[in-house]
Amino acid sequence: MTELDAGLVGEQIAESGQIAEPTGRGEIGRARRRKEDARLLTGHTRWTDNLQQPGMVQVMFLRSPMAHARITRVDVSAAKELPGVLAAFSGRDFADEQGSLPCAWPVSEDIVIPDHPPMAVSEVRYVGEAVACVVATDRYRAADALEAVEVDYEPLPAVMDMHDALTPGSPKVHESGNKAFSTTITSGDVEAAFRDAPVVIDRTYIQQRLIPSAMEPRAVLASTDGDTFTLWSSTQIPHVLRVMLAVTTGIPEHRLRVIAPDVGGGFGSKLQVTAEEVLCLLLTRRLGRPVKWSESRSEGNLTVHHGRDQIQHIRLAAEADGRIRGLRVELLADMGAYLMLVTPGVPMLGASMFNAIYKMDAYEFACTGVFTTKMPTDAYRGAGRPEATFAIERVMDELAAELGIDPLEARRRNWIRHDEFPYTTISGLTYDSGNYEAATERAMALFGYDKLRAEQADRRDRGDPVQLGIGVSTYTEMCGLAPSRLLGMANYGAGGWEHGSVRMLPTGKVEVITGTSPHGQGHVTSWSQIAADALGVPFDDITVLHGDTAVAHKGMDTYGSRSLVIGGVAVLQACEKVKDKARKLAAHLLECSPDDLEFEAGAFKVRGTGASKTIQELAFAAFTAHDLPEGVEARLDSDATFDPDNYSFPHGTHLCAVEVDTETGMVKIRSYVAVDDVGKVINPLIVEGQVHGGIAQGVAQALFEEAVYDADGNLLTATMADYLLPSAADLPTFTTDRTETPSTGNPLGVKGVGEAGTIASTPAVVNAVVDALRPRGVRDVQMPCTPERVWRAVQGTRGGVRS
Amino acid sequence: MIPARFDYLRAGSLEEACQALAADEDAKVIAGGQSLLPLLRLRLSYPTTLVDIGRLPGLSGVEDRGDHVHIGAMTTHDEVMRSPVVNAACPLVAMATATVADPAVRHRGTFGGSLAHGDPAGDLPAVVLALDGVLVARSERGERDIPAAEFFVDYLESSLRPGEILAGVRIPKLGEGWGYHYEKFHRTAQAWAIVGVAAAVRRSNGAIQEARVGLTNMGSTPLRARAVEAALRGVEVGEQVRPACEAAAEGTSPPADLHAQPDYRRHLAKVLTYRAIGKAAGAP
Amino acid sequence: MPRITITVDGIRYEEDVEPRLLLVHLLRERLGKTGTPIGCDTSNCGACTVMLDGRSAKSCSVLAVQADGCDVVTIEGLGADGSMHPMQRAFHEEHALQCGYCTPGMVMAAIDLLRDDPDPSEETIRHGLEGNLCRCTGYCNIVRAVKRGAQEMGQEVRTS
Amino acid sequence: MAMRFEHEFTVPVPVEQAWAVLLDVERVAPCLPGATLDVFEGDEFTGRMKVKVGPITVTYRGSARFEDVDKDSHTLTIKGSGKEARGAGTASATVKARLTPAAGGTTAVAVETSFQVTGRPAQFGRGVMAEVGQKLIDRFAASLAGLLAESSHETPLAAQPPAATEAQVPTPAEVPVEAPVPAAGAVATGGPATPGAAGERHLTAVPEPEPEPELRPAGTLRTSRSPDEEALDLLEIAGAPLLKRLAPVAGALVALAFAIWLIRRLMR
Repeated sequence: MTELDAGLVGEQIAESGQIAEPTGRGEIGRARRRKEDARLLTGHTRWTDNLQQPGMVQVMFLRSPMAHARITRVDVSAAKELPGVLAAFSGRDFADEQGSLPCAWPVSEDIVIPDHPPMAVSEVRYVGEAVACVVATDRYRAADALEAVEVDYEPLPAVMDMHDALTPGSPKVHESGNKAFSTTITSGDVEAAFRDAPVVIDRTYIQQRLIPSAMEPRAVLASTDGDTFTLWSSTQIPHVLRVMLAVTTGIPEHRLRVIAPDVGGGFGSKLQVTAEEVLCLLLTRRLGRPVKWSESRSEGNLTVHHGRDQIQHIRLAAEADGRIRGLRVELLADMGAYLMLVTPGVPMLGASMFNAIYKMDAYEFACTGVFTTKMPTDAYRGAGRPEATFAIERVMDELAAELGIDPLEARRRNWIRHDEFPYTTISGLTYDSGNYEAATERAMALFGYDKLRAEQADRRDRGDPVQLGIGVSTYTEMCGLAPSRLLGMANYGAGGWEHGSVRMLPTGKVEVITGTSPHGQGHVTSWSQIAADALGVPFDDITVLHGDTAVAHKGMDTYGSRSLVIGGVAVLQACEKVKDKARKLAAHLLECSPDDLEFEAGAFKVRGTGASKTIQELAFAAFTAHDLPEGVEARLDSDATFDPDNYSFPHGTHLCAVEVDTETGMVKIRSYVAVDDVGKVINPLIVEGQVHGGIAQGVAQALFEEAVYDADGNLLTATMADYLLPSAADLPTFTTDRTETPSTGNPLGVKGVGEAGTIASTPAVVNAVVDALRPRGVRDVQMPCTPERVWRAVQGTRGGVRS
Repeated sequence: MIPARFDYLRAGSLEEACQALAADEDAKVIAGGQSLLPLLRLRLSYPTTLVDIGRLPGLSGVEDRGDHVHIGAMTTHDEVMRSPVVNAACPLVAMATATVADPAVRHRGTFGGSLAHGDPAGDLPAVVLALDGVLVARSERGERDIPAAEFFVDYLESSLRPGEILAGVRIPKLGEGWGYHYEKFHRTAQAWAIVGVAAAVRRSNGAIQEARVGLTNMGSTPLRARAVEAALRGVEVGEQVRPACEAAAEGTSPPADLHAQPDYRRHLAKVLTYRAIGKAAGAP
Repeated sequence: MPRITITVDGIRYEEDVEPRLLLVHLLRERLGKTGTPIGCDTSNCGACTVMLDGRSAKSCSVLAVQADGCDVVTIEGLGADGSMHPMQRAFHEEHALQCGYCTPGMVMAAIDLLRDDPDPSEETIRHGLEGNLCRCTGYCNIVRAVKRGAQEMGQEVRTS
Repeated sequence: MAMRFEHEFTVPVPVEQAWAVLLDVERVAPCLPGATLDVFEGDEFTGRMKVKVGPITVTYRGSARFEDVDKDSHTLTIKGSGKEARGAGTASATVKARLTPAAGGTTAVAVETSFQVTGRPAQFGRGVMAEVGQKLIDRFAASLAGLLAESSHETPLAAQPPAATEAQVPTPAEVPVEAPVPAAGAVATGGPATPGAAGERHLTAVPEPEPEPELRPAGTLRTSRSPDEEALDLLEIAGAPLLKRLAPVAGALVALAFAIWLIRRLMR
């Protein structure tokens, strides 16, 4: 430090002891405890609902009790008279300025994107749609005033069933009809594949509707100073939201700042441009006061977009030895009442994943999006890929059963061998790397596969009322969304990049700014590890800023397991640019050529001499700027935008053993083993946590969760008392391990892990349930595999399908 | 969600509480509030006044009174399940109480509150019914004993009259030779029982001398499976128990709801009764 | 409006409250104790769990008037002298939180269950946490953390 | 949530006499537990209904009217609908009654009731409203049976409470008729302590047949064209005026459609 040529300020900094010594590599791959935790563990949180503003008022929305109705009258006058009430509005009051909630994914030529007013004006199309709002000094007054709003409805027929909806003469959700879009993808000669096929498996599976249920309910706070607007929202996508809100409300983008403060989970449910976000902005514009909305859980179950909800007709043609000839998939996908941000795209995300890890000669995918009078569906953890993986992995088990071979053997005969990568699949994707054999072998060993099979045989022989079932899921998924070059080829402009920047502070501390927007994933920790290794600065000297469009000005946010694969790499590249700048400065200060310098352990060293400059010294030198070379700016700060060439393809093998009580139908998970290959790992602790949570959500789809509407369109699972989320007491410990086949598509070799567990686990569990009961003639149990459904399957009646 | 407005009276005495309830049919007692608060928050309940009996002296605690155990209405679930007296003299109550909701709810929720709520899916009504408990109602006019068989009138309705408050419950001691089990069947740990079976069995010389069976969520009130009780008398523990339990659903009218259809509940009642009897009888 | 006296994280407050005011809203909106979040309206999720006179309670299902005279400890009041409670440290060490929304309630429930069983089995832990929902972790690391926290709390007792 | 119930019973009065009572709204309305009649004009009457089950209370305000009154066949239909007095939910009901002369100067009465509930009370899996509806209709039928039978006793009208509250509604056991026999499958509200008396739970969640919807112009609809146009249309849909300038940005956002390239390629 003594060499620092510094002024007074510089001396103070230098003497402050703040400037750390550089460190070597070794952060990547280390099980660092998270930087995020301390705040969250001590209650120093910034959930949107925690935020207060001077003069803040609370809005509540009155929601339609009718699934489908014409609004004939809304009278808010009585509500306005109540104490503490500032204003009350109906949809008509916003009709001229509220625009339409956007759908950013027109997936086909024939798509119909109906007008979607944030607050219903003339017609409601699902239970929960906002029809009026009340703004009051606090939420208690607002809740009271909501009761004084009068709404008259003229009921219209609910449209609940997708098959019925497509039947000619069905009541219509929208004037244009109930078909949102249809699309077909064909590759290879499907007819030939099925013609004279020795084995054809033909199944229909129901992907039930799910409620994402992030633990933090949504909340929005909007404020304005009359000129600029700030919106805090519990969102995954502050950047996308900012543009979309500017477009929707007419507030110029440069006067709108969007902040995602602490966000309590999303799982896709906060990948949305919501009615409440738009309306809070309009309200603050109209009232000139900060307006907050805090969702209640029962409100959220009605109005946070739902997930899944598909009917999957899948047919597989195979040779007598089990080798797959071809695959045909026909989907009906329930859109709900409107197309929201990526609603129609969700089933299409699975379009190229039904063929999964298997080789085949022909593939056909057809999908019809259907309007119903329900809450719109949209992204939920995995979005399209869990559905596809479920169908193919279920059918692979059926194929094995048909042939009388072990389900793993059926997969071995068809999967892409590790020496065949990179491999271009029938659906046109190129898988860069993978080793299905290795993951499967490891999983079988951890699981004790042969021993469990022996126990299963024994229980079958003994006629034990508690039968053992073993379920297999050898999955892959497509993540790291998405390569802009390929989007450009399809004439869709940019879209898949991510931004990262690095600010070198005078004291040698580092601010990393990322365009990703974490809400539990631990980006602050992982990005710190990446930057620490790249720059050679201590892990603790790095902070990561995110989730505020005024701080992280560019970004495409967090969803689709993209953050590390795209955003993490962008941070790495920004670090490289910092080093490029630092190298020039170091060469200047050390009076050598940049080529004579090698960067090691956070310092540039002149080859063959002891002279060196640490990155911190260089940051300080750039700050003082007393002695900069010609053409070098007084900063090392850099930014980078990374855009991959391809998706990444994590994979793995999940094995699940269940005990099925054939007398009651109760399913209990006996053991669960997951061996995932997510490429290189930045922080194994975080990766394991993502896998655990993902498995839990996938298991929950298999066994517990279902959003149920009655025939009139009332949601019967509006509270957590009826929408059953598993607690610690309902889940087992998961055994996890990894194999590591680096991705070839990015310099970190990473693949993404956010959705893997969810994608893999659902079919593993259901396969296990069916496997337990197959000797009794059961070949399917509809999800969730409730005790009643399992019991009925055993009884051979409704709820299960027997062969 | 936010409760609607109501007045609040923290009763200084049971008499004051009874008066307040007698004066206003829309007044409502609050004990621990663990069933009531969610209803208030969802605005499914609009009491004019909440009469808080949570701090009244003498309503809380467990006492061994010779031939019976007295459980004060305001005794929390947590206190009940830990009570040495309950565990020794009427362990079935402790077993079932330990399955109510979750620990935090059990710290606040009360024994009397759960019974007065009269939810047929609640775990305790069937237990008190099976044990022939006597519910002690207090009003301005004094005390009234209500046998459990007459207490549960309908879905969420008890035979408490306006102005009456459940003050305590007497659980008769069954004496030596009895075994107990509460078999709760639910989809997740937090969920309501799809069906629950409370069983008490007296066994001697390898045979069942007497059995009591209470059913949870098999009708609009908790029910006794009298036919099973009759069929089990004198049955040797073993093969003969199962056929006797086939009568478990006799006379029930189980609800159809999101979580189960009536025929499945009937089936479960039989299976779970068999299991509960087996465990209560100490069968392997 | 009833006046209540309540001690929260060691500080005594006197507040006039509407009878219908929920304890959790008193904490969050009157007293600024936003460390305790709200996750549902049916007392299922447990995010709002606090210690009420030493035992865990769901503060969304308690009226403020019912807590009159009571002692409340929230996640904000757990640590002493600026350091975390052993259970908080254990959650950190075992990566038992992701988004962190359920964490305050989960930590409270964890501490509560150790009161009954200072050395709990996995099954005891899982059942002790049945009233607290987490959507991120799949509970595996939470169970580990509670075990670890139990050990550390036990050691603290022994060494103090 | 839709429910349908059927009740059949016989009353010991001639059909014309029963028919006359049935048309007397002021006497029939109170048979519905918790119902209060406010105004009665022509065929239409307005009133309130307080549904109370334990701590749960829902009060509806609404109106009902006679429809399809056929004195020859002794059939009538009452249609009613209401809104929660304090919430957003609604309830609607259709009661079809048919009187048939039976042996010995008695009358067979068939009542078919269907009703629909929306809003918070309908948003529960445990079937709160099913419980409520069942009980409500059972009591209505029982009280109606009592009322129709009572007419044979020439009880003065004043004996009927003008607005029976729930507590005052006689239970079937108290109804002075010989046999308000529940139809096969229907259940009487017997004392729960005698569950053996209860028959099969008669509850059907059937969607009501709905009239054909009238077609009317709804929201703006569009079909997509070229990708470029789509980008612009996205902005149009978003509905803001200053979009031309923003088009390139929004075009970029359309690229959220990250898999489209693939789909397009495969579609060819």
